[in-house]
Amino acid sequence: MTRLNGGLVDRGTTLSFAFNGKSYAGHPGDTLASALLANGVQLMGRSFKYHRPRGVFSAGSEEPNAMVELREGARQEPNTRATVTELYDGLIARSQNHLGPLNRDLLAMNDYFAPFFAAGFYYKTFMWPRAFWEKLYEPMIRGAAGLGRLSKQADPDAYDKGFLHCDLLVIGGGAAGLAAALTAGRAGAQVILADEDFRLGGRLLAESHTLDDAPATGWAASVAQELASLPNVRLMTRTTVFGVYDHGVYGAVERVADHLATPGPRVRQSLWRITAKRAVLAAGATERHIPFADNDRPGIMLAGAMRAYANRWATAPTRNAADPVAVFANNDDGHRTALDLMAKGVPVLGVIDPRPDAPRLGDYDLFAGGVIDGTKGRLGLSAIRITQDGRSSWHRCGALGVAGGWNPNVHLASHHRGRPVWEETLLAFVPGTGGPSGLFPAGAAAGKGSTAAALQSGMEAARKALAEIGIAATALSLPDAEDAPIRQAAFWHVPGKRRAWVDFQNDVTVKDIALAHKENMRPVEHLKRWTTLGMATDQGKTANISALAVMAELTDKTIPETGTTIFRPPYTGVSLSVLGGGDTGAHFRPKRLTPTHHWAEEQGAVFVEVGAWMRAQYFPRPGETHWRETVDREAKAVRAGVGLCDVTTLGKVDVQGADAGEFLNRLYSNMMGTLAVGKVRYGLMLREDGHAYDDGTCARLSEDHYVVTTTTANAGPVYRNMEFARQCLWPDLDVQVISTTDAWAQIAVAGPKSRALLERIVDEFDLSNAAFPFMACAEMTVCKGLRARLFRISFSGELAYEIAVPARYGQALMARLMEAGADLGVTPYGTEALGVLRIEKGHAAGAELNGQTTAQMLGLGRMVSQKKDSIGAIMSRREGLAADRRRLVGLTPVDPAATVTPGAHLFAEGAARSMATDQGWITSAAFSPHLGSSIGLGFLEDGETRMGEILVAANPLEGQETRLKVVSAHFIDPEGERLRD
Amino acid sequence: MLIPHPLLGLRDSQEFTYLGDAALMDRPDPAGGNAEAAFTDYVFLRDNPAGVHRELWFHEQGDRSWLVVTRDTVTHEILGAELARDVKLNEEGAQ
Amino acid sequence: MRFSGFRVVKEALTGHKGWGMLWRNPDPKPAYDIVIVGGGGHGLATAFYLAKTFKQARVAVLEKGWLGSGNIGRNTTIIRSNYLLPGNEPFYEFSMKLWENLEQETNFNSMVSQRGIINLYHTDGQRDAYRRRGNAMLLAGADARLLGQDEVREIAPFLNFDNARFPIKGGLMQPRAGTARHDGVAWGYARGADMRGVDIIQNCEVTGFRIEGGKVQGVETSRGYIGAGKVGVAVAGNSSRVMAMAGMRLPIESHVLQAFVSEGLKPTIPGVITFGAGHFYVSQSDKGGLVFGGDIDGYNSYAQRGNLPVVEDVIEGGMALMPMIGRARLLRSWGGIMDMSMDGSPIIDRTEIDGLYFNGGWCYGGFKATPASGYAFAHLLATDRPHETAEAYRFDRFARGYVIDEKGVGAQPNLH
Amino acid sequence: MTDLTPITALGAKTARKETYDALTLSENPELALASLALRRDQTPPSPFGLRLPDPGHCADKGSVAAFWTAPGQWMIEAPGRANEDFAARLEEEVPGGSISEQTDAWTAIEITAKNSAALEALMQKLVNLDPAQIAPGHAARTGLEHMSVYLIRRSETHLAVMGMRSFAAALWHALVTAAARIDQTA
Repeated sequence: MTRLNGGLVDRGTTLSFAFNGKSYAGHPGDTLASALLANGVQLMGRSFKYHRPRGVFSAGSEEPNAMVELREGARQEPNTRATVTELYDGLIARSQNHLGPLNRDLLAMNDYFAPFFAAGFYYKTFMWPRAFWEKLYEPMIRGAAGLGRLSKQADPDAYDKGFLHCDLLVIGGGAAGLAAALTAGRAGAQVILADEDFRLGGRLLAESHTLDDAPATGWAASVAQELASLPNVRLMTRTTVFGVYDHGVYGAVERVADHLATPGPRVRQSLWRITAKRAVLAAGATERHIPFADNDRPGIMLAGAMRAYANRWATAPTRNAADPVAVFANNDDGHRTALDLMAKGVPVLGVIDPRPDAPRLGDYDLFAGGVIDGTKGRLGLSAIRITQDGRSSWHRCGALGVAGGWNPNVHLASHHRGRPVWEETLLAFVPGTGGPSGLFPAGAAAGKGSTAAALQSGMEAARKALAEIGIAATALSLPDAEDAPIRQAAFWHVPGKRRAWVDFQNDVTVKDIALAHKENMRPVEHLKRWTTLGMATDQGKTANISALAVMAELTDKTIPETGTTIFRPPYTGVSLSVLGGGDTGAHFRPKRLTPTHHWAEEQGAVFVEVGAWMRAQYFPRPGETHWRETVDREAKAVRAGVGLCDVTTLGKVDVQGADAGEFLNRLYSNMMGTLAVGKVRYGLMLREDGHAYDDGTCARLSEDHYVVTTTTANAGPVYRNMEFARQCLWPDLDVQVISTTDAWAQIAVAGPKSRALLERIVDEFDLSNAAFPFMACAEMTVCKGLRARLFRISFSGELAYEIAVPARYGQALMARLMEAGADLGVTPYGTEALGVLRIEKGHAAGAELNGQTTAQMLGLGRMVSQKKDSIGAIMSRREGLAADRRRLVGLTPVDPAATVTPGAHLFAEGAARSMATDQGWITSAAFSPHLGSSIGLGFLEDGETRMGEILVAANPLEGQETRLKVVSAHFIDPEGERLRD
Repeated sequence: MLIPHPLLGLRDSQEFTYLGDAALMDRPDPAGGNAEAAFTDYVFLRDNPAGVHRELWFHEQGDRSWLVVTRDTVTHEILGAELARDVKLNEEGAQ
Repeated sequence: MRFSGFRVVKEALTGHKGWGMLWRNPDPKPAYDIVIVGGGGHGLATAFYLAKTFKQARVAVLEKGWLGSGNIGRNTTIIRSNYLLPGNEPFYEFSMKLWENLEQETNFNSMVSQRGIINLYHTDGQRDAYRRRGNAMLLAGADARLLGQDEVREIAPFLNFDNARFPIKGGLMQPRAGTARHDGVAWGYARGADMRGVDIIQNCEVTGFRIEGGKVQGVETSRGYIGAGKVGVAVAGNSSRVMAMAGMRLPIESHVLQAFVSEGLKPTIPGVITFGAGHFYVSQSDKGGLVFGGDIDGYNSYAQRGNLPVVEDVIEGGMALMPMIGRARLLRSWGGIMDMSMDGSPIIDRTEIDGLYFNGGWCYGGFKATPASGYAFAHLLATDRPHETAEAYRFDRFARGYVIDEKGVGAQPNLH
Repeated sequence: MTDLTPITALGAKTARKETYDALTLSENPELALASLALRRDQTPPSPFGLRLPDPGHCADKGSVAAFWTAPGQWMIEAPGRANEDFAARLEEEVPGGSISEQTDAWTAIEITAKNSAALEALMQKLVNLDPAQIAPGHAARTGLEHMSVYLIRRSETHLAVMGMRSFAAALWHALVTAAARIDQTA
């Protein structure tokens, strides 16, 4: 055990957890990493490429090494940073990416072959023989690559999403963030303070600083308490703001229950989209390291992390309490690690500082002008080699803190592709001016790293931000705080022959960068891509600047000349579950149900998705063993008697106004303004590019009131186009439109007995052919006073009507029609039979109106009026459209037992099966119970002149060829007598 | 994105359906000479500027207004929004 | 220098002293026979084939940033030739055949991996449309299989078959489709072109065209004027911007397409899976990241970044399709500028300006086209005749009414 | 009166109701709706004596209410009159307007809360509206879980959510799922 005194863990409570099957104890307030360290566990993982043993390197979300598979079963979560995993009782974690036990990883042999695995090696080999790539090389590489494992089971937890709005979003709850939030909160602004940690305070929790001579942790706690008491402030801990989007929208993930064994009734995480008028970026800074030979052993970590473990988590970084700790720093700040450790009673070997004039800030051995250029210890650091004044010596050492300076966390400030700018006095990139508008960097994220500067800049940023939106905030009286100047050397790495790691997780060393330079992969993006630098789960947070510095040295340029990388969302990894949030199964997208849905369910209907709608596909009856049997029965019932089908899904739009007729004239290719009141007309719409778009009917209920229908699929787009035409093209027309699709239940009543059936439910309305002929419409009442709209239109080719009643009565009307028509053999039919009937009649549907066809191809060329302009009319006359000779035809199999298969291509008999000889394709097909064979519709070159010709339908995809005869698309009643009967 | 609706204030762009260049409001005269060429330009060609762009957004899950939004395609900054109907009527009034 | 396993071993044993530059950093010469504007995948491939196949000796590629910094540097790496229309399918199949021999041709491992693509279908209507397409693919000499639900389940048992809003009924598979290592493609072509004498000039932005008497004379650049016998523009994403300098308006809008990659995971997903009902497609890279994407954001943009609703929409689709990916994390996202054309298909054609040639309008599908696009553009530049598989990719198809509209949505780029 | 029996949008004879600690959700099938759009140059009328509200707002006169839906267009609400031909009544009030029956185009779910905080917590999970845009007296149409809805803030503690009738089950699912997860003890 290496637990120290003090710290912010609750020693009164013990939590037990398991790592790689072994049980340990920790306390509330611990992270998995701190608890493991407190138990003397240094070895926590393996690197990506060489499988080098690795220990914890940081104390935050920038962690490259200590990654585990957390939890078990379907909740197994790969690549989880131990450094930000809040300890809970019963936590189970395993190390990942090794073969065999962690301390004897068989894949560690990769390390011996490291010279072969130099940067970019795989681009230069594995090319011969060609077939070996997919069969041998790639599977081998894929197997060895990757990090943690998915369980391959569905995530069992719940997630949700939400929206928040505020005046000021404060990102980060350290000194700067707390000052900003307090400033804004006291001013009465709506404030959200978000921090990825489970405790507010940021670096104040990790340091031994005082504020007004009291521990800084106390100040942080009291500010947090005051903020919590303000109704206008929302505190969101365990919340990472991961991205800045347009116009002040921020993406944040709140880990609601990740600190619990299971979420229980709650969601595990929530995705918040925060709309903030202004924001303060107070995300702090990330310490960087100094590459030197063999710098990746467990026990070597960032000096600031070492302080955090000692101060906040009361943990020494060593395996044994007696092991001395050393610090390698190129700046004064790093020396504080030695002081803090000494204050906690940890033996300190000394501070190695390459600066010849390095100051001694306390009672420790100082190796000024010295460097570390070697380490020992297979599974954990045991010794370091210090070279000073040309002399080298080995020293026993259990842990080493490395302090290479601090990089402001500028990430969010560059999410809009604004480049950070180099600040030579800080030796770091700070947010540039091209950041997201409304985002104000403050504190260490803005390069204001001392506690005093952070507090001051947090407060100022909040005041400035709020002033822009008219909120005056009073200055805080800030506590006295540490304000040490930043003193550091531009010392970027220790040159040497052995490997010095820059990017730990992806095993990118100084040598790799040198090789990239040699091979002319010098632009920073080439460097990253060639070496995989910064591509690991930590996105190079601790590596990129060091790498740039090495490349700058090699090219003899400055760091800013060498380049910088900009960052993209997310700031840290965000679970796909929470981004995908909410329902993933049957409720993934909402369903639309027809007014007769529940009735159809009771009838045992099988449903099919049609866009968002669920429609009855067919209604099987007991004894029917195959869907075709059912569909045949339904289709036959319509042609022989009467059938009922819910057609509510067709889009319905009320078009009203003095100019409604003129308006429809311009939308439809055919004439609508001349339609008589009480009449319906079939209409065809084109897109402005001249292709067929949608079809439907227009019914004129009164002089200034039409009801038009659209196809189910295009209900939304057609309505949108109507509004476009009304508002953007012809606002001078007096026309008003509104969708009424859902308002009316519409039922097709089709078949020779449909009139007889309807006569039984209408209230004194003359349905005779003379009084209410084909293509008539009327408003009337049914079933003793229920308002209804009746249209005499037919999709099946039979005598048919569509009747609409208020949707709430749809189900009752359907039941009434079934009851009233029992003796007529009334039969409900679904979309499948509907399809059979319309194919038999040669009506185009979605497969024919697929957006690629023309009115002429559909046989509707004459509907495009030459007497008036309408949308698409001009462009429909272009050469290519006019020259298209494909026409809609009917197809029947020569062998009546054969099947017509939609998607097969049409060829002249004897023609080669090639693209050049391809003459069309089959769009739709069905078994026609009336013709006793399979039939189809298709587009065929010169189709209208080829009636009777025998073709071959080729379906090589399924190894089929079928001989078909070309016939009229109107298989049934080609003269259209039945529907006028 | 947030669209500054002239009647309703800032609204989530998710409520809107995007169409494209506001020049789509300027449908050519079908009776004009060379209408087919004019329509070809109208239907198929775009300025597609990197910078300020006047474009049409439909408030589909809102008040069903078509808006002419002026937006910078490089920064996504929105410089203004008007009801398309007003824009069109003003244009026609000016002619 | 020839790359090989032998060479890698030899260098490993001798301290990697023998590796040289992958390509030179030449200064621009006063003039070239052919200048390619744009050092992305298509521009580099064009230069490669100009030098290798069409034996052009005086060729330069001008790139405003670093080579491969366009959409070749950021995409979801899918290669496939599963198109329906005769204007498209032979071209993409030609591309597929070039992919299949790419490494041998460039002596650079671009990791072309033919692990297959499956486009899932959920309704009979979609199945019929896929059958028509699969047959069209076979008729064009490509490969295709129509899978039933059981066959999909066998290949991808982790998909949501049991509790889905849009149940999977089957899929159209192209077994020869797959992925390639996108940067490796750019580098392979760049190195191959450079070795054959092409000057690849990075950090050289074209700022104007010098056009006299209706003929292009050369280009003004940030590194001075460069004369050219012919200029080929291959700057998809920025086509309108660049061609506007020559006074041309294009049937193109620029849109942003986002793509995503997860943290590295042990092998989980075998090939490429496309879920049309949920706007989601995914593959797993050799490094272990899930690489996925969906629809374009849908508004004109040159910002190279997108917005959160599309991130959510894509990942919602992913979670609905394969809820087992939920515990993985999104690692990176990025946004590329797409040349969205008015019919969803590209343009490889001469322009009204003599000597000025255009290659663009690739929508979000330019990566897979890289080899054939380069080849066909090189063919056009070298011979002044379109390559036989690219004859339909003409400017005048819009005016004349011969659009190549795979989706059937008309002249609205954000729907393609 | 017809002898057909209507059903609610959720498919039952009676309205659905669900109560949580601080929130109650109830289906309101008795609400009659009709849209009123002005003809060109028509002066805005005052149907049933109701002053038609400004954009983004609603107005309530007890027996009838209205909310703004589009430029020149309003939805008129009449509680308890869903089985009447309310559109026809409105036409009598506003001759010459463009009126469409909308009663069954929408399903109304009335949400009442013990306090406004619970209602706002629920809205945060469902819709992207700044609280000011949906303060009492305001109405808005927006998206909710891929559906299009009207929100009418009838009071601090009362919100009506109207979704398209065909989406009723999905809307109810979305609302109760969110309501069940809201911490209503605060």
